[in-house]
Amino acid sequence: MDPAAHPDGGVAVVELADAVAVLGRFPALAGVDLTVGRGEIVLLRGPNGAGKTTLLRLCAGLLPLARGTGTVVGCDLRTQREAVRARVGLLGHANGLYGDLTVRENVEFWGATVGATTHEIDASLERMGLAARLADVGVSRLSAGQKRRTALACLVARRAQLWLLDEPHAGLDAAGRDELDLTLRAAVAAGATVMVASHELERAGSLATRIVDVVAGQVQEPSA
Amino acid sequence: MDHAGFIFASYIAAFGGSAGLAWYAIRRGRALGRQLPDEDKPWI
Amino acid sequence: MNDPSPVTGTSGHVATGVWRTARLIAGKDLRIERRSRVIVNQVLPFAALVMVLFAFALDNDDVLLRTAPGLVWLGTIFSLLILVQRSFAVESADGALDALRVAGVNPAGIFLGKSLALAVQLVVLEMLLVALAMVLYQAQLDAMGAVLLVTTIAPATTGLAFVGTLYGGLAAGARGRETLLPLLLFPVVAPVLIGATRATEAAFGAGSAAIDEGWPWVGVLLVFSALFGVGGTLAFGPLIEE
Amino acid sequence: MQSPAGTEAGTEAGTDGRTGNRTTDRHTNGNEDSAHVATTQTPPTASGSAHRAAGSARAGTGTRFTRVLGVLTIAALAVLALFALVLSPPDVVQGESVRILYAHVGTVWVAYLAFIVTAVASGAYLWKRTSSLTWDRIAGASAEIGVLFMAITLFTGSLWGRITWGTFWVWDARVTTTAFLFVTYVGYLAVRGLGGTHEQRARRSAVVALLAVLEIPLVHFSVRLWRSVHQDASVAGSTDVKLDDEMLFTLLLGTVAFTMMYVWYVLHRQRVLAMEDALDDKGLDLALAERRNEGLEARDMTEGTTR
Repeated sequence: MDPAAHPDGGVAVVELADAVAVLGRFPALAGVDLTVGRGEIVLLRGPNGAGKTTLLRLCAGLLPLARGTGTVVGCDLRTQREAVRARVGLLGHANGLYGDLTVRENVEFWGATVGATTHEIDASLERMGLAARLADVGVSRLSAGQKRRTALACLVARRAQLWLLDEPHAGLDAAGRDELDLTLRAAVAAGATVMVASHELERAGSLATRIVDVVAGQVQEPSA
Repeated sequence: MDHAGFIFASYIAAFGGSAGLAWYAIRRGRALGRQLPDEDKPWI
Repeated sequence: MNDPSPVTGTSGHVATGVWRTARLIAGKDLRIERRSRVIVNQVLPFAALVMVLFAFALDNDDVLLRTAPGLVWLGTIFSLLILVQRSFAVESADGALDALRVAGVNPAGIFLGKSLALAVQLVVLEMLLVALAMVLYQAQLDAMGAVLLVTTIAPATTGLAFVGTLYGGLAAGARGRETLLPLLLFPVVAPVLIGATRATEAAFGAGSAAIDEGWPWVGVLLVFSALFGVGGTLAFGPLIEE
Repeated sequence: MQSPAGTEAGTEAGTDGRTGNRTTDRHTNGNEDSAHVATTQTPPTASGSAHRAAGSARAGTGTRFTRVLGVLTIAALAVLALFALVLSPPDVVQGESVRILYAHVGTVWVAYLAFIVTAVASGAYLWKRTSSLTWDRIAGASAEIGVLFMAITLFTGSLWGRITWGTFWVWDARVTTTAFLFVTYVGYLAVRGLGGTHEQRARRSAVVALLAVLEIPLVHFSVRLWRSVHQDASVAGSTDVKLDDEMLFTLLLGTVAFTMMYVWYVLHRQRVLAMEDALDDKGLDLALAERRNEGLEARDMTEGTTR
């Protein structure tokens, strides 16, 4: 039923030690130490350009590790970036959906990139509350919140074990934000791990199980 | 000289083009060189 | 860290092969077209209009008959530009190309899939243009000519699709892509324009060209198609990688 | 002296944003301006190097080698002009128009040489063991001068063709291929200007350069086949030049002189491109330091209010 659940609760999903990531020559991450366990919802808090997006992209396997060590979903960030990419889902400012296709077709497409079965597709639609009314509606006709949910359903169908969300609340109205929070809680209940970068501190803070400050390319846990 | 116009036009294009390119490279090099420390100029 | 792959478990990710990815992408592109009908409703009429405009500009039945093959392929190449732009507008509208990259989808598969979808659309377009040439310009086609024409269209189409996808992917997301794409694309497709036009001349019997004169050009088209098929499969990854 | 100035810059950035500072950085040209940049915009961490930047007297991209080469090139071009326009005799068949060829052959040789170098340097960049941005810059510098010389070649060639064949343009395979090469490398330079990180630019343009290598023989072959079908490919062959020693010397001199010019340009331009990249990086360093300052101050402030 649930592809993302694995009987290995004790293992860290993200483990970074002194991780440095460079954009051009610019050390956007200047030595990050971070451990995230399964089932956590970690809120990354910090000013613009502190490195939140870069941290998410590093964890998605999109950037090479310039120094330090790191494993994400059990795969080494230096040697197994392809494997990391296939196992995590990054949701940035764009949703990565095809407006001319229906919700179901989008989810089927992204699921098929990892060989998901029809059963899994149905399950992911179900989980995001898209199965009944919205499945056969064209994506271009959805509201912003519904599009976000569809994008998240694609992450489920892709069997993403780690969800990396960059400002997921941006552009959503109040109802859309509530929907998103429910969605994330459901995903975590089903075995996923979530890292969220957000400005909506109150909103995301109530959602998060842990808050981490990102300052000038480094990570600090706020003293309790 | 027959066709003197065409011949001179050819040499003006060839020499003028080369000189223009060289002038551009030197001028740009000086402008940038002033803004950078010598460590960034390994040829010095 | 001690256990290298603990999270994968039994439902480990199936590494989908190049061909499966290609079929998936091509199917997705064609389905989007079937839904949106942008090409049927806009590009095909554009191509037909170009053929009519050629007739206005040349204004002479003999000239039209003789130049019909060239006009067919010129119309194809102009339309190719629009098709390629459409093909990548679909991907970049909501960051799907980025998402494909993030999802670790095989770039060779993306390249082949998008080329395949483009080729299918091009074939439809070319058939329309040939039919129009026969109706509007009185081009003739006998049985042997038809065989030659089909043999020409196959490699010419795949060649155009490969080159179009390759440079379309490069220009996608760049500033000024509308002007950059023709600058990159048109010089490269010149051999296809020359080769396909000569072969089509032979097939139409235009300008007293014999059927035999067409076959060497099919060879040129095959070489072009093969080179850019292989080159594109190898180069597409580095081109779209960040 | 340095440190308070640096803090000031940091505070300014906190309110004003750093893009403004980077733009001023770009626009500075004069000496006093660069000194201004060094003192007011230097963050504490980079103060040492910037101090030297302000005091640097060695501007420009010349070395003793390129200066000697430059003087020799000018001399060679002057001698070329003397021989080509005055000393060498007119051709028996072509008459005076052969003089155009002394400039034409040298530039076309350099243009093709430049594109070969671009292709090889691009390959060297893409090959992991030799990968270095220097190769990318050599490829770019080489393509620039190649495009210019290709344009000169097409111009002089069409003038020569007008005199010899009575027409500015013939659809000869060589001529057509040259024209396509020209357009292709204009496209290559456009791809170099697309933006992104240095590595992005280098990889993209290197792939395009190698694809061009694939394209050119195909264009050449198909044009040749096309003209042979039409049976008039022999225009170029009908006007062979009978070279005496003096003419041969002038031709060689032209080739050597323009090749020297090519080497000189690529050496200089490659350094200019390196400085452009370095300046880009410098801008980023400044931005980073400012940003860190900004971050630290922001944290001090929040901690100050909460405690």
